Amino acid sequence: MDFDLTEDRQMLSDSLTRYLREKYPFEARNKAAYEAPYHSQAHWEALSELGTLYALAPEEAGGFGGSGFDISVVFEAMGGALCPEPVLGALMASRLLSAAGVDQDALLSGAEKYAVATGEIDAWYGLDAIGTQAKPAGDGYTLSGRKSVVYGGQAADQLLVAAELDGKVALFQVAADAASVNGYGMIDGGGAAEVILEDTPATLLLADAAEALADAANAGIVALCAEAVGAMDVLQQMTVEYLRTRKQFGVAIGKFQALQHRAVDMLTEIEQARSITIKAAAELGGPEAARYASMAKNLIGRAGRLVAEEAIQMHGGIAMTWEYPGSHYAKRLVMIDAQLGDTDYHLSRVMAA
Amino acid sequence: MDFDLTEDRQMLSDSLTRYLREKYPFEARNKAAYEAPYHSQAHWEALSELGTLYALAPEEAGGFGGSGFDISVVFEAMGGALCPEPVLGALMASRLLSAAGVDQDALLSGAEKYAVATGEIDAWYGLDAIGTQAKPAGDGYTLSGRKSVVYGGQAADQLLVAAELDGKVALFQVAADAASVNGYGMIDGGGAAEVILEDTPATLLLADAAEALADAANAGIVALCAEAVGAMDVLQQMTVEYLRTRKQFGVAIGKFQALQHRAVDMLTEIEQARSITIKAAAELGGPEAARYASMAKNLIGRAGRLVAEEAIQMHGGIAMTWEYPGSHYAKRLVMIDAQLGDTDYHLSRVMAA
Amino acid sequence: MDLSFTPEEQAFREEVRTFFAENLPKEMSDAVRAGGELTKDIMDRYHALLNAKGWLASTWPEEFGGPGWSPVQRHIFEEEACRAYAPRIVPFGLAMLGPVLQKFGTKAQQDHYLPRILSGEDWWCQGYSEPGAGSDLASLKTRAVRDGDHYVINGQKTWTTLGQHANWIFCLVRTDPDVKQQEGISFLLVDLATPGIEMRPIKLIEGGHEVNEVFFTDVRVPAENLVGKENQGWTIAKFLLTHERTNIAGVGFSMQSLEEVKALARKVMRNGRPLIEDPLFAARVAQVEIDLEAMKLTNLRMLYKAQKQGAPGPETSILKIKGTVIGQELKDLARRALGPSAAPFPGMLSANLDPAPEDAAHNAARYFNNRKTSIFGGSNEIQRNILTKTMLEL
Amino acid sequence: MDLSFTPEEQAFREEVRTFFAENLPKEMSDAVRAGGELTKDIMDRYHALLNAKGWLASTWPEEFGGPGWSPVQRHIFEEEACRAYAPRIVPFGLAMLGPVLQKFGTKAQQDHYLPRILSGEDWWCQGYSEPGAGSDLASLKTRAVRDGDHYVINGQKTWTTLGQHANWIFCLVRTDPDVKQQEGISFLLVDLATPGIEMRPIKLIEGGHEVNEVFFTDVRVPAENLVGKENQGWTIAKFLLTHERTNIAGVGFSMQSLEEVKALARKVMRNGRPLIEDPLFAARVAQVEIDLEAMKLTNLRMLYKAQKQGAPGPETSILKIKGTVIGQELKDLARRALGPSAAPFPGMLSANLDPAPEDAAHNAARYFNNRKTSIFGGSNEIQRNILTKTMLEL
Repeated sequence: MDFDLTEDRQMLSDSLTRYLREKYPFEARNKAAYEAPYHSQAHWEALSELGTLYALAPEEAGGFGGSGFDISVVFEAMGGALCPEPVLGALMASRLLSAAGVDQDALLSGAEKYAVATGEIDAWYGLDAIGTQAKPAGDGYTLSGRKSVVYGGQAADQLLVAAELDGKVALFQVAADAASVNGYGMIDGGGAAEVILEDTPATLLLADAAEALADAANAGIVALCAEAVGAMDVLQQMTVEYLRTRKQFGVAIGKFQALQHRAVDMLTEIEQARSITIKAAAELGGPEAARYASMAKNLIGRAGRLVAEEAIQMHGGIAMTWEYPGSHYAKRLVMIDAQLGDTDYHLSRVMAA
Repeated sequence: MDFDLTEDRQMLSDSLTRYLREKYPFEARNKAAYEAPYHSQAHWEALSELGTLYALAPEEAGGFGGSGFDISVVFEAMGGALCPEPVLGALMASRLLSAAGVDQDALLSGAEKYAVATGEIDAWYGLDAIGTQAKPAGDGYTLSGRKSVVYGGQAADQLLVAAELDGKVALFQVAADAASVNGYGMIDGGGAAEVILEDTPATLLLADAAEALADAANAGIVALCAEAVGAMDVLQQMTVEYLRTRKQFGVAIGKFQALQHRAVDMLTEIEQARSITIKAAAELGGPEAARYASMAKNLIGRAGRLVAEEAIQMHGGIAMTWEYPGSHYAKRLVMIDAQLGDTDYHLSRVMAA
Repeated sequence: MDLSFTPEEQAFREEVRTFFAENLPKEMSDAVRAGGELTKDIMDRYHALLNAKGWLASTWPEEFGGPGWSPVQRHIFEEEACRAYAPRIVPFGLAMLGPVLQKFGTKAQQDHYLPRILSGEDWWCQGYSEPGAGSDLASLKTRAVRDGDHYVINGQKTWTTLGQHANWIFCLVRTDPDVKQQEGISFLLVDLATPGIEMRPIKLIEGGHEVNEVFFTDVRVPAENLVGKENQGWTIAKFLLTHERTNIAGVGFSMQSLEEVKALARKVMRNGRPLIEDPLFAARVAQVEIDLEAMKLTNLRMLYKAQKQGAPGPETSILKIKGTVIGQELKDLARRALGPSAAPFPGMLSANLDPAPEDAAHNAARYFNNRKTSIFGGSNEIQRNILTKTMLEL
Repeated sequence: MDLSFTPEEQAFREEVRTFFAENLPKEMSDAVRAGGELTKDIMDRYHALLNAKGWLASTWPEEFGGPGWSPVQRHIFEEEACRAYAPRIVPFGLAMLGPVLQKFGTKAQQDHYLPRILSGEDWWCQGYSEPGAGSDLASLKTRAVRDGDHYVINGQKTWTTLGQHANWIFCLVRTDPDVKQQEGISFLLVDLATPGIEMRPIKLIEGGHEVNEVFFTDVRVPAENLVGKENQGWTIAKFLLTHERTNIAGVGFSMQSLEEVKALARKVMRNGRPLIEDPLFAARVAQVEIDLEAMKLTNLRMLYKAQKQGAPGPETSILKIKGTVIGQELKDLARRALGPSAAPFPGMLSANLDPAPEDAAHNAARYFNNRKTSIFGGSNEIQRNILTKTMLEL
């Protein structure tokens, strides 16, 4: 049993954290997060050069990491800075390309940005009701359908698309400029796209992609949970600092016991969130990966909302403003619940198991 | 719109409350509640003489009340004193006898005690899975089956039993001494019985009793909700009084803001519980009775647990003792949830509507 | 004990319902349904519509141009307005300043200002909170110094809602710094066109412009703009804060939200079935529906008590706490129901591209914006402190 | 980062599991499963069983007869003991007094008392709390006055768990009333056979006899029974309260409860179907299962930290708070699952008449009894105060 980071991971964590703090401070983050193309190409390249993407893939795929703990280290650092770069798409695409046995040098170097397009308006979280259809066409295939809220889609060069083929969910690669990609910004920063496919040419990667997509989702969930933990830590610190300094009725509001106890309850849930994320990271790739991913995403959904709402409430009006960084942390923590399955979706999966 | 009690109901409330406080104080209550026959015949008779039972039935049935507000007045007073007398069975039986058009003088005078036996081990709350069977036998019927946790059954002279007849749920009257009635005490005081029926002679009251049983259950739910409101008021008052007087670290613990705010949240939920009980009482007998009864029982289940647990926690050890009356209020408030459908059962009914 | 409304009240409800059905322009109710910020034009025209009917100033006595409604009638009006998806009445002139002038103002002030509120000529905003004085309002620092027949104001106000539309502001200012905090405060009316005033927008968490900061630099205000006596402002402030609390539970708005959530949950799909068939989501909806049903009664009970006693009591803090919690829970469900389609920044996508159903594109923004309700108007923590003192006597 | 146990630890787990499988009498595990109070006989025999194996005093160093386990080994032992439905080890002598004597006792005290704890010759109970000194332990009033080579004790202790089985009690007493509260307290060992001591049962909410009051009237205790120095008792008290907190989260017991709840929900019927198929109940179970899964890791993380630092830190208060909440939630589910069959007073009905399944008849009693866990050992409010000071530094 060892709950310390390895030296390599600690170095990665430190260098990422330092970069984000020094080179990508909050004003720059907000500019990138809320103005098209909803990320910063320069920061994307710099983060790539730091090895961020290589850390997400195992050696056999050309990376130097790829375990659950490599993923959580990267995303916890990103969460602490609310980094809007589309690294989640790269992670999930890397898992899928590995499963397909396809070279991913361009992905890991950051030269090409990938987004994973599975969700549809009537099929957000599962694969059962996917409506996008694949048809053979010449040597390859064409796809028709609509993929909704494709995170990172607004900036992607390549899209990995789940579509039905011969009664199974298959995985295809589509060049972003071959599809109708309608990008937009998100309320919590970063971007996504509505992707309209109409007989769009596509390359088949996996004819039966259910398992690979499940693995990619599990990895994505570990990433989102770690991101949330990073964000919760920062928001908790901001809140405690505010409690120490803000005065009402002549005393620091942190002296009011009702607020103290609620701040302790936040702390407790954050520790629980950290724990379940560690567990999900440890199980990633194993037979119980989906179960622990679901547990983690459920707990993160609850804890994220609690921390966001309590942080706003204890700050009072200031945390209701765009100018105060805490408000953006709160938004991210609430909205992260809707990515890759929300609290209730994952609770249902745990119930069914 | 008028939220005041009528003069008659106010008088009934006052006389009941005064009787229970002066003649049936807590030591007497505990003795009656926890020693066989788990109520007090003398107090039963005295309460009957006060008109308690007549208040539960309408004039056409020989009573002088019978509306939802008559019921809630009686049971709120009983809840405030944790009165263990089997009045609930009388109320529900009175509704059923009215539906059957049967004379109920012996019930309303208190001369005969009634219990309503619907629940079974595999069918606690609904009527769908009732296993007790009725068979014609001579001029009448016999019943076979087991009725479980029949509240007040340990003291009853007459049992009204739900049993299957010709594919419908029918209602029968059984003389208690004709059945195997195994009485016992309850963890929150009062008594119940396991009733074993083996070709037990019975009189048919209603061949299709579903509607009458639903009405009796709705009335019973109004009663239980009002009882809980009465008990919550007292437990809240005890808690606030304790917060005022108990000192730790040199100050009254009621000066600690964390406890103050939790006591306010108790107060808030009690007001909500009072409101929904009024609503359920107002709708009793009408087309929406079941819906509002379910809403009330769900809210009462949640509020009762909250008030019970918070009262214990804020008192500390003292409320963990048998000697302290508050512990018995807490027990009643928790256990009342299991009578006539619990929080989840009634939430499901509201969801289904 | 009788929960029914009188025949007169029922008839009044019918009258209000008919009025909205016949007179509320569809573009107004559509704008309310869509959930974004309303334009000043819509709010102005809605006020004019009600004013023409004599229903604009629902809390004012008839002598000042109000309809002379009982609290129950006001409650019915509010319910029906919500039911019709009418805009909210902007409260600063009508619900706040109006009653203050009626109680504390001079005849001249009443004659001058009240008709201009009704006509829409004046749009008032509120200068109460300051950056350092939120929950602890009495610690406000904005100074007003008497200089001849003027007061000279220096300082800063914040959280001034819809100040961008206003031409007048009523302010609490410190006129005596040397006495106990509460005793040195005055209530002043200030024309926003006066030199030295700067209003700056505050962008809110969801990106909207609803509130403002107001900076005062040597702003000269005629002494006749003082309401009440000098240093009597705290009395007025307390009157204003406790006067109009009948709609504090926001029951009508929550009923609106509940209806929207249910309609949405029947429309959107999850795992191949309508969301409302998901027992976990359905349970969330049913749970808050029950709480809201109870809150309706709690609200009426306290309304009844206020009507009998002539004024709302401290127990109305319960309405504020539980009412905002219920409202926020409903906004949470409206956002949650959308899944990922709640996330696009509102207004960026054309309707055919927006993954959220029509009228739901603002659901996440509304959820975030709505967090304010447990903070402003006396935070829920302040309400708990009030109840601790008044109801629990701890 | 590595969550797996070492091969040695795995082997140890196997060893413990095998030991329980082969040696724990079925009547003991049956009694634990049944959920009622355990007899003194069962507890004595269980202690003897472990003592014979050398595993009784899990926290003691080898020099005093302990097994010399690491915190991780102790954790594994606790998990396996719960898994086997072994009784709990009675902590007063083994987990509390033993470490105190080892740190603060004289050689003579260690040589005399420690072996008698292991052998079961002495059953210790605890004289800490007083009627007026609960959370505020340092305000205790029981007086001990030096009189020659004796102390004379007068006062009252309460919440003395299993005192009815004990022959000795360790007490915090006030030996100097004239100094700061914490500085006038001493730690005394008292033979319960000494004249002037009266122990009275306290009946608990669910009807059980688990705790007692102890009255001291001119009780003469030899001065050699003082542990540590006079007026040094508060140091010992704090040591004792913070020393043994590895099992504070009660993870093993909660795992046991979760298993029981799931088994029960598969067995009992609701609306014609097994309760576990009711989505609302299943959601409650899954929710607490997730929290417990997280708590397992939180527990291990803090165990790991304590092992590295040599002592548990203040963050273990998190384990107390969340651990008790999870345990209580599980007891709530176990009661809730029974519906009305939870209500009969336990022990009144023969098994064939009891409407509750076997082993579940005590579920309501256990739920009520378990409310104590968030009160005793430093209430969850006190834990929040501790975390406020230490972790949040507010």
